[in-house]
Amino acid sequence: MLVAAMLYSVTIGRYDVSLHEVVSILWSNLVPGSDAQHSQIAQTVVEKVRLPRILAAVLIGFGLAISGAALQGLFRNPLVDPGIIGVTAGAGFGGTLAILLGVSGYGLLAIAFGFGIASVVVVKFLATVGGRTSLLMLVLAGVVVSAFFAAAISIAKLLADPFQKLPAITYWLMGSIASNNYGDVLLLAVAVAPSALVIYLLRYQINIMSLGEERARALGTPIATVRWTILLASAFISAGVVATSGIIGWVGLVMPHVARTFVGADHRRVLPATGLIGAIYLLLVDDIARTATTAEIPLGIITALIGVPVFALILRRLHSHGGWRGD
Amino acid sequence: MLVAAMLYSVTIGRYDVSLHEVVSILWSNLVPGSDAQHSQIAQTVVEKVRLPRILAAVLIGFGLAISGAALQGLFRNPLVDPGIIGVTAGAGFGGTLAILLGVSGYGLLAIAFGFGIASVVVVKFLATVGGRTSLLMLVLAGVVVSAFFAAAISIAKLLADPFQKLPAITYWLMGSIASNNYGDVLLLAVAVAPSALVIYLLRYQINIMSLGEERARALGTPIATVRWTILLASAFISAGVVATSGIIGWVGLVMPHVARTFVGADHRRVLPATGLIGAIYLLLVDDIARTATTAEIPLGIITALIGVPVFALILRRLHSHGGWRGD
Amino acid sequence: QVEFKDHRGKEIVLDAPPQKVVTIVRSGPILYRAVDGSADHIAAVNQSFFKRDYVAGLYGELLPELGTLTPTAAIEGFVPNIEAILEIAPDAVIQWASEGAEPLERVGLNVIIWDCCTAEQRRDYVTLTGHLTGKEAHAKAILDLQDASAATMRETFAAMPDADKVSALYIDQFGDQIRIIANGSLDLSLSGVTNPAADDTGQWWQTIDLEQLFAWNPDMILIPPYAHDLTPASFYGNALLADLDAVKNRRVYKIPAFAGSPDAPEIFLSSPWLAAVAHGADTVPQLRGEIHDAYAAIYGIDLGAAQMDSVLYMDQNAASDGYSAIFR
Amino acid sequence: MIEVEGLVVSRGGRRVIEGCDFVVPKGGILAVLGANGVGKTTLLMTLIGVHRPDAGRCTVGGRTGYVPQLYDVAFSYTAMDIALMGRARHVGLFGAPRQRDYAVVRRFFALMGIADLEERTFNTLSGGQRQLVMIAQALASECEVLILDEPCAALDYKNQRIVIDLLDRLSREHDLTVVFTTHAPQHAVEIASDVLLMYPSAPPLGGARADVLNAANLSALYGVPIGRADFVGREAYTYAPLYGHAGDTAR
Amino acid sequence: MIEVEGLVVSRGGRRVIEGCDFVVPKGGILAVLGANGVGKTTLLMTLIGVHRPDAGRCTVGGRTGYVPQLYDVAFSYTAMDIALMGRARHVGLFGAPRQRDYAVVRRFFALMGIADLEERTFNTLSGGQRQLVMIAQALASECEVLILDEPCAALDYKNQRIVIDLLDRLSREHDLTVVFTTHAPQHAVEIASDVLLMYPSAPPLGGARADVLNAANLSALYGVPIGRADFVGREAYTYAPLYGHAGDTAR
Ligand SMILES: Nc1ncnc2c1ncn2[C@@H]1O[C@H](COP(=O)(O)OP(=O)(O)OP(=O)(O)O)[C@@H](O)[C@H]1O
Ligand SMILES: Nc1ncnc2c1ncn2[C@@H]1O[C@H](COP(=O)(O)OP(=O)(O)OP(=O)(O)O)[C@@H](O)[C@H]1O
Ligand SMILES: [Mg+2]
Ligand SMILES: [Mg+2]
Repeated sequence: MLVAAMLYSVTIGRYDVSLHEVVSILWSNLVPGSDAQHSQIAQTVVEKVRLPRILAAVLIGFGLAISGAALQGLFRNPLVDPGIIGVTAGAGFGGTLAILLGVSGYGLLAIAFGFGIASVVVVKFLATVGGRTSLLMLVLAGVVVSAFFAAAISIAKLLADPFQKLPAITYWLMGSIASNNYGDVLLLAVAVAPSALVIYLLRYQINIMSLGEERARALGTPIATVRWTILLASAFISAGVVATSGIIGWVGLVMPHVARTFVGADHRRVLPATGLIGAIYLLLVDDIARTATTAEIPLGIITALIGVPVFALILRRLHSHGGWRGD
Repeated sequence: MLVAAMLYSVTIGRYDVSLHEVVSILWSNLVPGSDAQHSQIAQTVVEKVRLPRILAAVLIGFGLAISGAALQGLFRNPLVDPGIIGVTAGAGFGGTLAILLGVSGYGLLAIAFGFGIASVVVVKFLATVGGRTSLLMLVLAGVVVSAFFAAAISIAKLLADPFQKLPAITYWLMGSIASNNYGDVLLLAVAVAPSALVIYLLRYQINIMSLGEERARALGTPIATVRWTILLASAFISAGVVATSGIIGWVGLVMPHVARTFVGADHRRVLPATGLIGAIYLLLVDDIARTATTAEIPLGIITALIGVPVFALILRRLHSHGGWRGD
Repeated sequence: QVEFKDHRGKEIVLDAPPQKVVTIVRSGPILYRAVDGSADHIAAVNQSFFKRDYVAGLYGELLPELGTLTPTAAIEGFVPNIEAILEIAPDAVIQWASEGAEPLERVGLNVIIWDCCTAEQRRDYVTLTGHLTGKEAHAKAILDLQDASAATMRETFAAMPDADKVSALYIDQFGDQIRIIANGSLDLSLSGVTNPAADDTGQWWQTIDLEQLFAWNPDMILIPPYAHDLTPASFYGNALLADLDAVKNRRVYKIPAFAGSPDAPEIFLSSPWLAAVAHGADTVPQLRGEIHDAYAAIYGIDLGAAQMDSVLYMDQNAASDGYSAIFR
Repeated sequence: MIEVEGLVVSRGGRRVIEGCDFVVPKGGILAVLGANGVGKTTLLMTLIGVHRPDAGRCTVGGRTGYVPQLYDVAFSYTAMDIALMGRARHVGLFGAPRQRDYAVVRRFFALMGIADLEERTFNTLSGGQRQLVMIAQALASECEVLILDEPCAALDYKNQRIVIDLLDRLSREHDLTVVFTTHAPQHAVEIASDVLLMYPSAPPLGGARADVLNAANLSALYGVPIGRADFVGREAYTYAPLYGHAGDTAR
Repeated sequence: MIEVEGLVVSRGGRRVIEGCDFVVPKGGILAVLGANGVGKTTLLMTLIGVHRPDAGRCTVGGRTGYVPQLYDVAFSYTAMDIALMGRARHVGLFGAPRQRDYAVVRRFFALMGIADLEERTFNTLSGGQRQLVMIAQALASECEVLILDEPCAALDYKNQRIVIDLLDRLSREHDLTVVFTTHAPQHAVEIASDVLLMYPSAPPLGGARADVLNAANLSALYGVPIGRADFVGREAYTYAPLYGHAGDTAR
């Protein structure tokens, strides 16, 4: 289903490329020297513009949704999203700073990514009192660090020149994969794929962690290891996403709930389901972003505008509480 | 302490007014005809500029903190803040729309306030399935509605002309009480004072609600009444705050935790304590905003920048979990 | 005695042209400098004024007095820093309509409201400043200059059939995002040009993706002068864009420095310049002279040849089709 | 008093209670006995109005108090805070507990021997201590009908005695109507006026204690042999410790 | 096997356990008895390493399993999901349960007579059913030392029998070392090899069951008269139902 959605996505966009041409373009990559049935521009559009952003959408949707589900399980709180640990705001600030300093391309990626990871380290430091880390402290530290970086972003915006850098920062922060190139996709893949895999491998441990710290300890789970592995993996995903594509909210918070209404609470099923749903969702949203108007609407906007009615419907339809204890 | 802080606040600002002059100004208001020991401009500064914003800061800090504490109790979730029920984003969108349409003054207040209240109604509608409202549904509906309005705000920003309205919208959303006049203070007072009073009066019911719905029902509490009263009161506070002063985050989320580290979990003590702490905090933050640099920094920024280190310290110092069950 | 109505229709009455003016409108200082002939009476401006090109680069050299203005008038954006302004005790404050006269009027200041952003309102800025400074004649001279230029251009291009018009896309960011100006303030019909991105939303900027650029495939690409990071060369050097007509035909141009702000009184020079790059120098002979005279008439500046080259970005545009020839 | 007639209750789509009838007079004490998962808690929750019955009538005359089986709170309230919440009906929507309310709670704390726990944080109490506080909360509500789910499950012998005696006394002296579930028939023997035996797939058997509570009925109810022992001159039921003898499924 | 020597444990600044010594040999069963709030749960939590002792040594030889007193989960897992989590040590950090793990859980579900609960959502189970599932979780971990906090508190007579018998059998046949707390001395009588009596302000008294468990000690322990009854040819302890007689503080 994901593959079908991806294939379909390749054929649509502002520049008309027929299905026939798309097949010809993809084919010519597999079989070098096969004669081309397509224009040069079509090839550029498909290979250099559409494919990277389709891959980016899938990776981002998958990564954010899976890390959201893992964190909600870990923190046993339905309001947790990948931004909770401060990475999103940290990486957002890094990116803002980079734009402000006139750095772009790989420099921007590196700075954003670095700040994202640094902010988790700060969160860990803040939350650890006397060698122990309570979940509440962790969450509050995340909130604190996020607020701090959000304020720092605002200051950076105040300092930015209002015609060039401010709009660039604003737009970048709203989330867009319009200009993603293969370099971005590579960074995304490196950030998301191993992290998502690690999170998936820890699926059963997440089940156990969701019973609470004391119970998990009694069952013999290496709590600290599991917790920090998941936090770090999520941090990598978020940092990668923000660095390449800005802040894309909502997916990581909501997709896990959607997945749970379908497959229940068990993270062995929730993680792949939410990843898939997140990927397809973001792909479709990006298709709309690409085709609806001449202007690119930032992903952050459409993802909410479309998600809201859909999600409200799903929630109301399946009014069972989908994996959370109802109270 | 609050009164002292308020008095002190009146004396500081870009324009030098001595304590002596302040007293003389305030005194001349109480005793008409007493001879003035102050310049006309000092009087203007104190009465028309400083007093309204000091009153606004106190009302906002008090209102947001108290409604945050009440909602955290109601939802039994430490991550809840007054924005959770969608009012903040709704009112924010209303204000943005007003600026976009060129409405200002009371028109803006009315539109922002109206959208804020309307969004709670939508949240209630979304969250109610078959006559019953679960807390999880309520929270998720709030998240959904907030996301929707946030997206709507972004769209409005895209459509705003970049020379005049976009900066106005951006600044307004960042939160500022710089230009608050007595009209704003009046609206704030009308929105905050009765709501805060109602919330305070419900302090014991909030204790009971925090035991969970089933237990509260068994104890004979009229759950629906209490819940919707608190939600509506919080909505009024948030709508009033956003309408007059833009989006001021952080206070409602964090001050309740600070208060709990001092007075424990009992909402009979938490509510007044958090209100007081919130009011003093916002007052001091506004003092800094007024005096720190030549250009005024939006409140939303300083509130986080200063709050972060302070809050981190408090949390680490009192590493007891301050009212929340530690886990 | 100064008496006039501002944009909200409020009667402004002052005993004399103000000695101290605070402008919270970002383009206020440049207009005031142009009409008043000096910056001596500008007591304070808002900080974001300094983020415009008027205090750096070429303009910093031409109008150095603007670089030393007091920046305390406003909080970021246009929110007045009321106590700081009271300290200055100005005779008048210029403010945007969207921000309103509050709280300035509450504390007894004279507030002149400017509204934004129709062409008519932009003309009014000059007139209003003329009334305020008492330099009404100079204000009228500036407007006459603009009108005369526009009339000439209209005469040349009014009858041009749509098919002969050249499509030009304004791109002011090309990096992590591609941002274009969809609905700018310049009347392109005066130059025989169309903007493929124009629509009826009134949205100034749009961010588009590469596909859309290919789909439009404009005849020319124009880079606004404030887009410091972008030069025609950055387009010519980008392999992704090699198939675009504007790139193939070397028709990417940096717009001259006089188009720095749509409010600036010399912005009208953009029309003849654009006509020249779109349809050749023949359509607008004597452009260098016209530019020189405009700066002299508006600001009293005598542009030297090197300064003129800077205004026209001769160096950056050197690689573009015919530019050197047109503007020699 | 409580009247239940033809009560049918479902949970999660399955019939849990099917045709239950009984009456508890004002001041009476009903003990509900039955195997795990037979529907005792469900019955109590229906009485207090948390579950809606599919059919039948269920009338509870007077204010009810309820003591749950498991308990845990999200905030660190003190034991006093928790018990004070029992005063909800007396305090009024906009009020807060006053001296009188504190006094009522303190009286019950004293009666139950937990006066020293007053200031303690509820979540740091031991299981038994929490159960006592929850019982105090229900008693503090000065309800007319008290419903308790396994009130003695976490209590030691002495505290069991205190609670059982207190219930007995309140029913006799203050006409408190009591319904409680228990897995120890002994508690029913001591204070119940009426007994309800609940079966997995048959309507419950209710009646006066003397008629219903006997070794044969209990053995049938639990599916293990229960014998009657005389102890210090009173009847006592205990199950036969047959381990090692009976044919348990082999491992 | 378990060795505890001079153990001192504090909770919230107060000494709860003071100078506790005992040894449970491999395959032994220790019953911990004591009044509410005396520190039983605290002792067990110290054994599994949740609380750190102030002083003394506490060695537990072998993998431990733990069954808590109260239990509740935030997600709606099935009973099978919950019990499967007991397999944590066998599954490995990056693994997930496989057929074998399911088989182990199913075997214990069958032994405990709760095979039909497998697919049920844990939070919809009755109190007793949850307790059985939690015991199954601990057993599924195939631990060498099993620590249970009031495992039978929510169980009916039949299920008590099943659990008690199972513990006994596992200790005899598989050398499982068991420590459990209980408020029913009867359970100790039936299977304990050793007994630890915990007192509020004196060091605990531990030893072989026959030496420690008698009517005098129990009466002192609970502060109520406990008598020994012979029942079906076996010893049984029950407390004297003295209500109405003793001098309770007046209401
Ligand atoms: N929400 C639900 N969905 C499905 N079944 C449920 C639900 N709630 C309870 N049940 C089932 O209903 C039956 C009755 O449960 P109840 O809690 O009333 O038992 P009980 O008699 O109190 O048992 P115990 O002695 O173990 O406390 C049980 O079999 C339980 O599994
Ligand atoms: N965090 C804490 N702070 C202060 N006191 C505590 C804390 N935790 C437990 N206690 C106290 O320690 C004592 C021992 O508690 P524990 O739970 O071990 O008792 P227990 O013997 O298991 O009782 P029960 O039979 O009621 O389960 C109790 O008096 C309890 O109130
Ligand atoms: Mg039950
Ligand atoms: Mg215990």
